[in-house]
Amino acid sequence: MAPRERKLKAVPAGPLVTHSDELPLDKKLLLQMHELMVKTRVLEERLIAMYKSGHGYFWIGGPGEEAFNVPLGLLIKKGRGPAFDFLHFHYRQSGTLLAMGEDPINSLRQMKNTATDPYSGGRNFAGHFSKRDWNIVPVSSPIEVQYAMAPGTALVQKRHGGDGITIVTGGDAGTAEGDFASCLIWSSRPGNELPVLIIVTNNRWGISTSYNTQQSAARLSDRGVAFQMRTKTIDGNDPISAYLELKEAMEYVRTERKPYLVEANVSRLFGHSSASGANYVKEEVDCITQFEERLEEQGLLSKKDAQAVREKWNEQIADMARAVKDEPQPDPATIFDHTFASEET
Amino acid sequence: MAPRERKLKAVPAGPLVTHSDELPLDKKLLLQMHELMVKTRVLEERLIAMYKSGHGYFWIGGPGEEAFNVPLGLLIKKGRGPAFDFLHFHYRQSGTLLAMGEDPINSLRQMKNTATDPYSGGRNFAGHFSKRDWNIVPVSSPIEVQYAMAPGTALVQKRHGGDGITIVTGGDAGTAEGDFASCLIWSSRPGNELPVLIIVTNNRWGISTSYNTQQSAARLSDRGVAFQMRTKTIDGNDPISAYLELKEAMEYVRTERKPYLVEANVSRLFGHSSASGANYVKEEVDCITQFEERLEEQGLLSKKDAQAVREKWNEQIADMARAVKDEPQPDPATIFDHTFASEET
Amino acid sequence: MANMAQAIRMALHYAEENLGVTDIFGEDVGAPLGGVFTAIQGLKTAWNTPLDERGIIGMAMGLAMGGARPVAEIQFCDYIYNTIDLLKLAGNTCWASIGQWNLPMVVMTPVGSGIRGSLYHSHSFDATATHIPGWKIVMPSNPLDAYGLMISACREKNPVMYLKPKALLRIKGEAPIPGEPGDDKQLSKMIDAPLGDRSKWRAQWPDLTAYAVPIGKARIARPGGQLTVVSYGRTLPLCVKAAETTGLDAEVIDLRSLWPYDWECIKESVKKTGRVLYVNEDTEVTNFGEHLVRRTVDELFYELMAPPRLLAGKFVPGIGLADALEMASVPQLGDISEAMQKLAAEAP
Amino acid sequence: MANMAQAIRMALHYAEENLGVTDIFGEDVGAPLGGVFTAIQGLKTAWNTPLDERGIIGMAMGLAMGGARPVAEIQFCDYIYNTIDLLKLAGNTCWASIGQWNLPMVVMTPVGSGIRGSLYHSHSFDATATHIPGWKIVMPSNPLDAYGLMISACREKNPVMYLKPKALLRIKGEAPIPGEPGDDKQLSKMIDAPLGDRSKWRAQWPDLTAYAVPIGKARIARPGGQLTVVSYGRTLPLCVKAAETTGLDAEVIDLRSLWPYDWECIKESVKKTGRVLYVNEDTEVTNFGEHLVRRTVDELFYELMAPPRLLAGKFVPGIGLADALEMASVPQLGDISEAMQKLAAEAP
Ligand SMILES: Cc1ncc(C[n+]2csc(CCOP(=O)(O)OP(=O)(O)O)c2C)c(N)n1
Ligand SMILES: Cc1ncc(C[n+]2csc(CCOP(=O)(O)OP(=O)(O)O)c2C)c(N)n1
Ligand SMILES: [Mg+2]
Ligand SMILES: [Mg+2]
Repeated sequence: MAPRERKLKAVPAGPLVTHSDELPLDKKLLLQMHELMVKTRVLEERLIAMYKSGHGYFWIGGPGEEAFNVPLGLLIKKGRGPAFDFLHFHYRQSGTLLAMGEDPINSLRQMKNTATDPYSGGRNFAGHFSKRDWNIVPVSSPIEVQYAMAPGTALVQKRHGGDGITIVTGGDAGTAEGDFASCLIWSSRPGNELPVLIIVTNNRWGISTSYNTQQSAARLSDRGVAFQMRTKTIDGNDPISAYLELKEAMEYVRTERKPYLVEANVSRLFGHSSASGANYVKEEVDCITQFEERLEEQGLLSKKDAQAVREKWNEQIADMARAVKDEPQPDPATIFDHTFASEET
Repeated sequence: MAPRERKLKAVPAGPLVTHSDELPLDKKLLLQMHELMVKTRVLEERLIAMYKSGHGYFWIGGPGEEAFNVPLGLLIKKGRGPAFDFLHFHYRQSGTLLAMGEDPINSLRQMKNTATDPYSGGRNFAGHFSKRDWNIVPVSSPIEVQYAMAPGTALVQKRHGGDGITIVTGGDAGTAEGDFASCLIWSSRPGNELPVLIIVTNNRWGISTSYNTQQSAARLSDRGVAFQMRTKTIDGNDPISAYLELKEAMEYVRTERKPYLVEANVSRLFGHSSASGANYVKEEVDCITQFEERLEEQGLLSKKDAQAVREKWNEQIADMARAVKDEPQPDPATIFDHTFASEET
Repeated sequence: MANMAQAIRMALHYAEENLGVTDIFGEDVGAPLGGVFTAIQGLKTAWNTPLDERGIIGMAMGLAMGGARPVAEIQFCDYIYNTIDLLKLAGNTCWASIGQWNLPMVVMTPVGSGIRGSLYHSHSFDATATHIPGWKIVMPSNPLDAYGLMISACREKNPVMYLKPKALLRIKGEAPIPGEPGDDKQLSKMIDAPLGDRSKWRAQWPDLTAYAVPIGKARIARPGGQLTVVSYGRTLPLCVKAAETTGLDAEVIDLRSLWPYDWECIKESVKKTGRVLYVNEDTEVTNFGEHLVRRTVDELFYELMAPPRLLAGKFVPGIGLADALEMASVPQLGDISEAMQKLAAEAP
Repeated sequence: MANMAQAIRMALHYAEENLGVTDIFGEDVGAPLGGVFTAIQGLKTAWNTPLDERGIIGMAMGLAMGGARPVAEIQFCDYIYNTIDLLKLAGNTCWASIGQWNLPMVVMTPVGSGIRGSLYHSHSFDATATHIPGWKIVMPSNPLDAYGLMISACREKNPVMYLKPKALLRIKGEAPIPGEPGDDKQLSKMIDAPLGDRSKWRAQWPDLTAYAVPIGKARIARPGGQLTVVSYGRTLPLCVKAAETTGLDAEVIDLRSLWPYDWECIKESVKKTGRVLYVNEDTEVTNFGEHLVRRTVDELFYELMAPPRLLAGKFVPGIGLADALEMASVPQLGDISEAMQKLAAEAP
């Protein structure tokens, strides 16, 4: 007599893709991913160093998420307008930008809030990207608002046709905001499903508050199930699995024009931000160390090679930091500029 | 290799409790429920008539939900303070109040916005109850805000001990607001689960917009599954199943001190409100007609008996309406009263 | 003549056909209802949304970012207050991205009292809206302005908040919308959805033309030399009427645009009269009229013959349902007449 | 002397022990962090919430309805703007239920500029808060007032918005909190959480006493006769300093309570000086200072020797990160001195 009760069996979070011995991606791509991961890490370390030496007021960024963010960037269809992917990003997305081909010097500029910062002209924090030519909408500090906007660009893309999709990313703690639920609802309206790849990077922290103490969903991706949405939880610390899983999910969204919810388990390697010290956390998986070990095991990269990659970027980014030092600060007379779009925009 | 994807099998919404031939509740209760349902309907019809004849500016209420609201009212632990149930109600809850023993004349007073209206002193719309002695917190027009507040009273009750619970009700369309998701999250914090009975009355409409066009959840109760919450969808048009299901759910919440999400499928028998005409809708199931047929089948109530009940309440409530006619309107000089609680409150 | 709801509908039709408007959406905005005030009936790009104001504003922002041209509705401004952060974000997106991203989007929402709407269908939004940088804000007081302001709003590159005074939506205008047929019955037959089954109904649109009221331009609703009265929305016609019935030689300015607003027009008038009354119905503490008072004393202090006055809504938590409560809470004709008389008579 | 963060912490401890405060909660408010500004460290009823501001305000309202006495924190006021509807609801619940339900709840949130917080850690909230009826609103400018206002807030039967000027949270006071040990190092050892592992740390609270600053009562921070300066929060000490450095005989009033506010105190001063400058850092359009200007011209027009002035934040969509941008956007010492000098010198 009692109505059926439903329970999803709780599945422990964590790596769900098992490693086979042979790497399922070709060497060139693997090494490219490795280099981009290292380049990202070096950039973030430089940003932290700048903060610590007084060349910036605040740092926040993505060290620990490289294994996820880099494949994401490589898989994005980059360009301007609805034929290309629209990107509503979290503030930890440097790896994605670099994988897309962005010049790291611009992050340094934003860190130093120079007038030359192309994202915000020295107005916004580090990691708050904006690049219209690549459909990167402005990263903004309020948590989760990007999830409320993402269905809008996706609707334009659905109408436009083609295979451009909308990608939205955010953290685990932020899914407690209603905007995450709004995104699920608006993306899955019956008959009006939208091509959105809804991503949550779960590092199991919101500043000092652990996921386990605040949210009962064993897998955050389960939030999509009631909406008849495809969902999965993946190991975001492994660039190979991240690449394959994202590829599959993106292909689905690109062709089916329907939403897909991906939760990626990742690390937070330097704490939340400069406000919490920005020091390396030994207890978390370091995706670069882990990937380098694996590449070495497979004979694809030696310790020396890895070291060389790191040194190369260390040098190049240090040069950039020096170059940025003398760039001008914004003129106080400009505070009203761009309050409204000019007629020529 | 691909991570497990999860799908809940879509279950068609609708009655899930099968009718056995014998009624599983005793006759006295059945007849009591019937009378309260009729009394509620008569009250709502009177309110509509008042609106239509210019004795009120706006009508909204619960005709069509009697089979759910009456059992709910009968099962509530009524009183003041955390030992008793806290009630965060939707604006269609007249049946629940009458089942709790409320005098229908107060609804007439609120309809006519008299100074004697005990809920709001002529300030608020019909159906916007508030009764501190019974822990009925003020019904307010903004959809879904009650779901954000409900965990608060439940937390007080959890600490207080005993078996008082919090009950929150709202409509199907409103679950698209983030506050519904907030309620699920805050009620199920690991180790801090709260005694909340979370109810959605699904009439498949939000004003003129049908549920099917806006939300993809086959069962709204599935929204709770990811949060490891007990859930069910019940037939809210059958007072017997509603009574049994609510009893079971309430017992769980009272004893386990954990949340339970119940979706009740109900009818909307006079449209959304006076703004949409407030006329009887023939296409929807009328829970009273259906229940009377069943009681008659079982030899528990004749057509004549049913007619007598209706006439009795028609008369009594018509008398009340006459009495209310001459009650005073609020004094304009009082507009600032109760902006702040006085020191003696 | 068309009423304001019809005028807005016609402007939206014009904007769909000629200004690239792609989406008119909100709760109950699509068929069959066409909006709770009928202002969106028969429009081809209109669609219904989930009951989620944050989702609606977010959708508008996303559409605008994607290159569409959305007009979003919040069913009553009373329900916009959980979206203020998104409105602020929409207002700072161009600025934060140093001009990379602009958001051509219109948000329209019914405001104000006048329908016995009780606590939650009587709110005003002008105080809150004018405190949000990066938005243009308009509020018509008659059908022709409603039409012309909507045309301008739909041409804007920036977010525009279009406030619809709900008490005036059913009031017919005194000037025709360019293109509307002379006969009101005919207009109604053409563009008002029929009662009952509407599934086969299509609007027959008159041949409309592009009449635009520029954003930022006030209108002198009634010229005068004795005192200046500045208002907008529901209270504007009451100010005109108060001038007529009191017989005062009041110059009544219909602000129409709240941001940017036509300071030149106000200034010129106050310089002439030396007395100014600002009238609106939002609650009176931290009220936009107080900004106008401040600007007045900032720039015109020494030309004033009396203090600039504000008549606004009482600072109460809500507007009560009972007639007497509503009347006592927001300015009515009598209050305005009285305030004008007092101001005209004021001597140190 | 205690700094403001310590003072708030001590008041909250006092309130937990003596005033029935049951819950101090918000994002990162519980152990181990104790709030992003350390103001909640070591408190026994403090707990962490989901990242959901609407949930936080809703929880506070529910707790208050249930008979608890909550103090909720919104981590930065920049993130309170999706809850304005709930704040309005909290403010009208007593009124709407004709006094049946009152909500004894405190919401505290850091406000204002001064930490190079860029767009989203620099907001002010006084304009928005003062437009919401049914709330009491306070904002201290020194540790002792911070202590005394929190005590009063935790005794209130009504919702209280407690605005914490973030630029002042680490500034030590000039007067001791009643009960604090004379030695700052000792105080820190007793009540500041240690760096590193805090799992076994417990605060050692000094023996505090009930020092209350009544809500609605201003403080004359500096007496004077030449002009009146009214401010609160971050800009208050700057106004005092400006008076000192310019050598003007300015009377500086620390409003402390924004609602209800101490009009008698302002009035008395303005009657004496004939000149008044209002200073705050919220954006200047539809700003609470404009309300004060309006009240001033409403009641004191004929006693004024110069127009009442407002110095507030520029009407820009955000405060830019770069030093020069922040300095140019909100009032700094130099701006205040200049405004005071101008006002003192103003002659028709
Ligand atoms: C609406 C809002 N509330 C609070 C904050 C302050 N805040 C910044 S980051 C953060 C934690 C975010 O955690 P999560 O979503 O898991 O992302 P993560 O930083 O872990 O990547 C908080 C509370 C904010 N930026 N926006
Ligand atoms: C926040 C908010 N948005 C919009 C409205 C206007 N409104 C009143 S009732 C309603 C539909 C509610 O539908 P549902 O939640 O299904 O409840 P039902 O009326 O069907 O019981 C709407 C949109 C409102 N009251 N509050
Ligand atoms: Mg996280
Ligand atoms: Mg419904």
